[in-house]
Amino acid sequence: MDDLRKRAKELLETSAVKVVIGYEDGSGGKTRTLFAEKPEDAARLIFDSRCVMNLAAYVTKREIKEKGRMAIAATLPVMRSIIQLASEFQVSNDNLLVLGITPESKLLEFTDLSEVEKFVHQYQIEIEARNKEMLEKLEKMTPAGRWKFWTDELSPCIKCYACRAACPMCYCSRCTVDFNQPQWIPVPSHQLGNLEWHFMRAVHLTGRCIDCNACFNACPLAIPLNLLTKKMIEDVKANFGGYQPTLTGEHLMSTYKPDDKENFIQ
Amino acid sequence: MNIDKHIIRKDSLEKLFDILRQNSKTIYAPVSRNSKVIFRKTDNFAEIAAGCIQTDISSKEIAFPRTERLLDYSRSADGISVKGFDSGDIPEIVLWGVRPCDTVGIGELSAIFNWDYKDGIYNNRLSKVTVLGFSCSKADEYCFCTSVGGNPGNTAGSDILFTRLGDNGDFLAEVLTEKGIAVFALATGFFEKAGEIKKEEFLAEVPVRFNLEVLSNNLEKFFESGQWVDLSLKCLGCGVCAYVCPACACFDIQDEAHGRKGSRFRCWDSCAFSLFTLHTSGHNPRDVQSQRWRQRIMHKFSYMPDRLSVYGCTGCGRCSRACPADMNILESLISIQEANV
Amino acid sequence: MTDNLYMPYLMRIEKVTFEAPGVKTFMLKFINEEDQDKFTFRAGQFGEYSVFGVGESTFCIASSPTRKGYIECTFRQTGKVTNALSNCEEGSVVGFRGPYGNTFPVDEWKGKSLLFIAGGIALPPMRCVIWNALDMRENFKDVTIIYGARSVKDLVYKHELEDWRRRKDVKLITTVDPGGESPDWKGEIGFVPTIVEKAAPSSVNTIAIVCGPPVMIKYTFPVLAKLGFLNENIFTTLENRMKCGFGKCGRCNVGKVYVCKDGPVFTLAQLKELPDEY
Amino acid sequence: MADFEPKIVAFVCNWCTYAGADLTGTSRIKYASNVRIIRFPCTGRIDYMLLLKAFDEGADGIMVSGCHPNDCHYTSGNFHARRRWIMFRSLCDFMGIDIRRIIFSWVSAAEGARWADIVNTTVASIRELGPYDEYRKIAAKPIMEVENHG
Repeated sequence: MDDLRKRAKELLETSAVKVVIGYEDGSGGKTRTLFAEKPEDAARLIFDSRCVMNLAAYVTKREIKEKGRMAIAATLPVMRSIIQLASEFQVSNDNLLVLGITPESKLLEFTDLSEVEKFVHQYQIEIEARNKEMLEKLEKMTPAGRWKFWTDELSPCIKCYACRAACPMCYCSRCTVDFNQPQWIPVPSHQLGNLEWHFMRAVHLTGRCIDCNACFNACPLAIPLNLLTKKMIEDVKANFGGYQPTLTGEHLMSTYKPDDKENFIQ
Repeated sequence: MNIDKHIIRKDSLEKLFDILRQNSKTIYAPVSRNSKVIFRKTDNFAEIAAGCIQTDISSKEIAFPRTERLLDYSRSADGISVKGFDSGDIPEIVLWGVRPCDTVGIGELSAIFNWDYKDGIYNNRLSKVTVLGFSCSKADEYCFCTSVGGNPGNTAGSDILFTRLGDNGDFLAEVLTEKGIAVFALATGFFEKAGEIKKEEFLAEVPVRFNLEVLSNNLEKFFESGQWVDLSLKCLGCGVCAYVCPACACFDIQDEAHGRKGSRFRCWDSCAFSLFTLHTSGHNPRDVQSQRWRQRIMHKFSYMPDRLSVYGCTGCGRCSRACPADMNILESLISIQEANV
Repeated sequence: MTDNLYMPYLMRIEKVTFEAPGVKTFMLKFINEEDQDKFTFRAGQFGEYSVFGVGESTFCIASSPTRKGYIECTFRQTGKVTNALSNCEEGSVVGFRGPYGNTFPVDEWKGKSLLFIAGGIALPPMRCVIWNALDMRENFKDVTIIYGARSVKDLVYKHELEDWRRRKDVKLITTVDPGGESPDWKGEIGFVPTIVEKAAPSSVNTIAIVCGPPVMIKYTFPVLAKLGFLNENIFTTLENRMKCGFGKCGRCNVGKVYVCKDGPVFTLAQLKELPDEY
Repeated sequence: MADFEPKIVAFVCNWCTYAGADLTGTSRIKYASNVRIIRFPCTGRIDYMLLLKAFDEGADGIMVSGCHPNDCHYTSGNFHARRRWIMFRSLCDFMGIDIRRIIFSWVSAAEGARWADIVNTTVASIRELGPYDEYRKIAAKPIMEVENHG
């Protein structure tokens, strides 16, 4: 990814941006986030198949935003998150420059977010096959079977909130679980508290999640919590005709169509 | 002090496991689940993930569970009746297959839970646990127990420490405490007298990565350094490092009511969360993530040794293995130790 | 169950006094007698007051240790627990855990003069030590109390302020922030730091005890320094978020100090050594 | 479960269903008393968390009812609510929460009799299903206790 490094170095030298957010080699063969602020830092930028962390989680972080204009090395999922964040007024053209990395690992710089939107709309959000199978397997179960599946799968959850921390869409300065008047979600990690937390997370991400798997990758217990948000994506496709992050379009769950179909309201 | 050394044949280990089960012991052992290895209650020897270097979550849950009831209350016409924690319903637990850096962690937790005020609940749970430790024959780049005063064959905190003699060999069993002798008594037939054995030959190679004294001295003067910001820029502010750590004891107390009955819970908490220090007035003494990352390192490597003469870290490397942002505490410690303060 | 540190005493609310908008004082009595007799505490210590099913909240014991048979606490209705507490009527049962923390060294102050400076809702921790001192008034030279609040109705312990004003052996100065005065207000008008500067109490052989909102403390310490008070002779209390109260839950750890065990009472000299994280 | 009396919590909108329930009363139509009616300004204000809390606190069945589409006092409250109910119901079903215990309906201010029928049929079907124990069984119980004592 030499052209990414070259471009990042230029941007920092001309101080067109104050920080370039990208990937660098981490410990244990993993990659980690690099905040390149000095031109020579750009040399550490890398890109390969290990770079799956969603860097968009950092563009809403106070300590990073305060540095000034940011550039971000964005793969397709990161670009989708950026468009969704832009539509929720969290980032804009004047504080973010997108250095796109296409699915063919080519550098593609965008002058503004509407270009990024056009690029993102060329691809549909596709759930991976093995997760689709898992969803189908769960659908074939009885409700009691699914209840047992989820209470078992969620029982190791320790409420560390890494799933929330790694998700770019979870940028609220104070999350609903952090309010105690009323305490909607129980704080302790017992079966009820775990179930209601993951339920709430799936509801709050409906129509916003772009299926980047950051939550699953962050979970220290590999709980398949991303199945919940994937199910919501499939349902949105089935009920409302799919969803793509758009800069100007309506937000899926805060709008409606008079002819929304349903078969259960008496 | 001469430790009571024995040999137990490799195929007798399973028999020891079964004897413990027959003596109505609840056995917690490393079991793999969803590609992660965690301590779970098991009664199937084959299920134990013996080959893992380290479990993904520490074994502190045995004595300091993620959620436990401190008291239950119920309201009625003539007032409130409150029933405290009942130690009666804690079963006898055997912690099987725990590594020395976890057993050392139990000592560090006990230092906090018995600092002046004796936490009866914690002590009660711990008194019911027999720790059967297994030395490490393998280590990875995240392990640094030797840098914080530990070693892969450390007996501290174990009741019996088993050390495998070679990949497919038998086990050296060092019986260390009363509880260890009790287990030994249950299965004397399987233990044979051990001759001269060089235990070090079978232990993992864990290089010392930093000098603890230099680190502690540097930390005294490192508080105001601007490096904390750079060190913690990647931190996402989740609770993984505190919850997987064998030596983190911070907790929250929460009440829950369901109709006229309810309970008061103790549950894990982390200094990485902003809610940990937020005042009702809105003032937050630690408002930025770098202050919280600084608190984590200062507490473990400066405040705890100063007040409790025990470090708050066993060098198990779990926080770095599990961190979603790959913060790697070892790198922070090494760069602080090398900083010319 | 003695070995359960988290088990609160059951207390009955004997009397509820409305102090100011959103501020109430509870007089609490132990429901079972032996706890009452065995219970002792010293000025400056705090406790965890709880409403079962809601939670626990930390505030100081506002009554003086020299008054036996009951304890008092004063709190402002802000958070979840204080809201639940303020809904409790007389006779209802609440929990209390304590006493925790260190104390004002009242005995060491014998023979000295005392200067109490309090702001708003911070008078309760002071009231405990004021009454403690006044109950052994002969041990101290002169006693000055400077107390300010945002407005007249925000002044707490209004009846006790009158008692102190009538006493000959106490010099009381009350003030309200500019604009907070009522038509018949006879006290001072101005922020506490300016009133302290105006009153200019002598620092000779005097101990100053200062409690109040952070902004008041920030501007009062320099005034005291200008008046010649040494850092060792200025005492204050720290308000940190707390849960356990006895040095285990880690919340109130500031530098090497645990505010719940080594505090909440600190001298300014001790505060200067702490990192700026409180 | 003949002698079991289910607890039903009904979340209704003030302008239509609540008025409809009033009409049921004024026209002396008897209906099952198991339902506890909670009044909301609009179905758009009925938060999904409230429904979960109802199960928390011991409800065996939940009814949610409001104005027919295009009748909403606030023009679009029920449309927003419908979209949320579609997603909420499928997530409940996916996680195994028994959606037969959550009954959604549109009841206008004039449909007093229909309100009574819906309540009666709901109470009968929930009585058939029995108490909703699964949700309460997982209520506030530490996992280690569950593991050690089941």
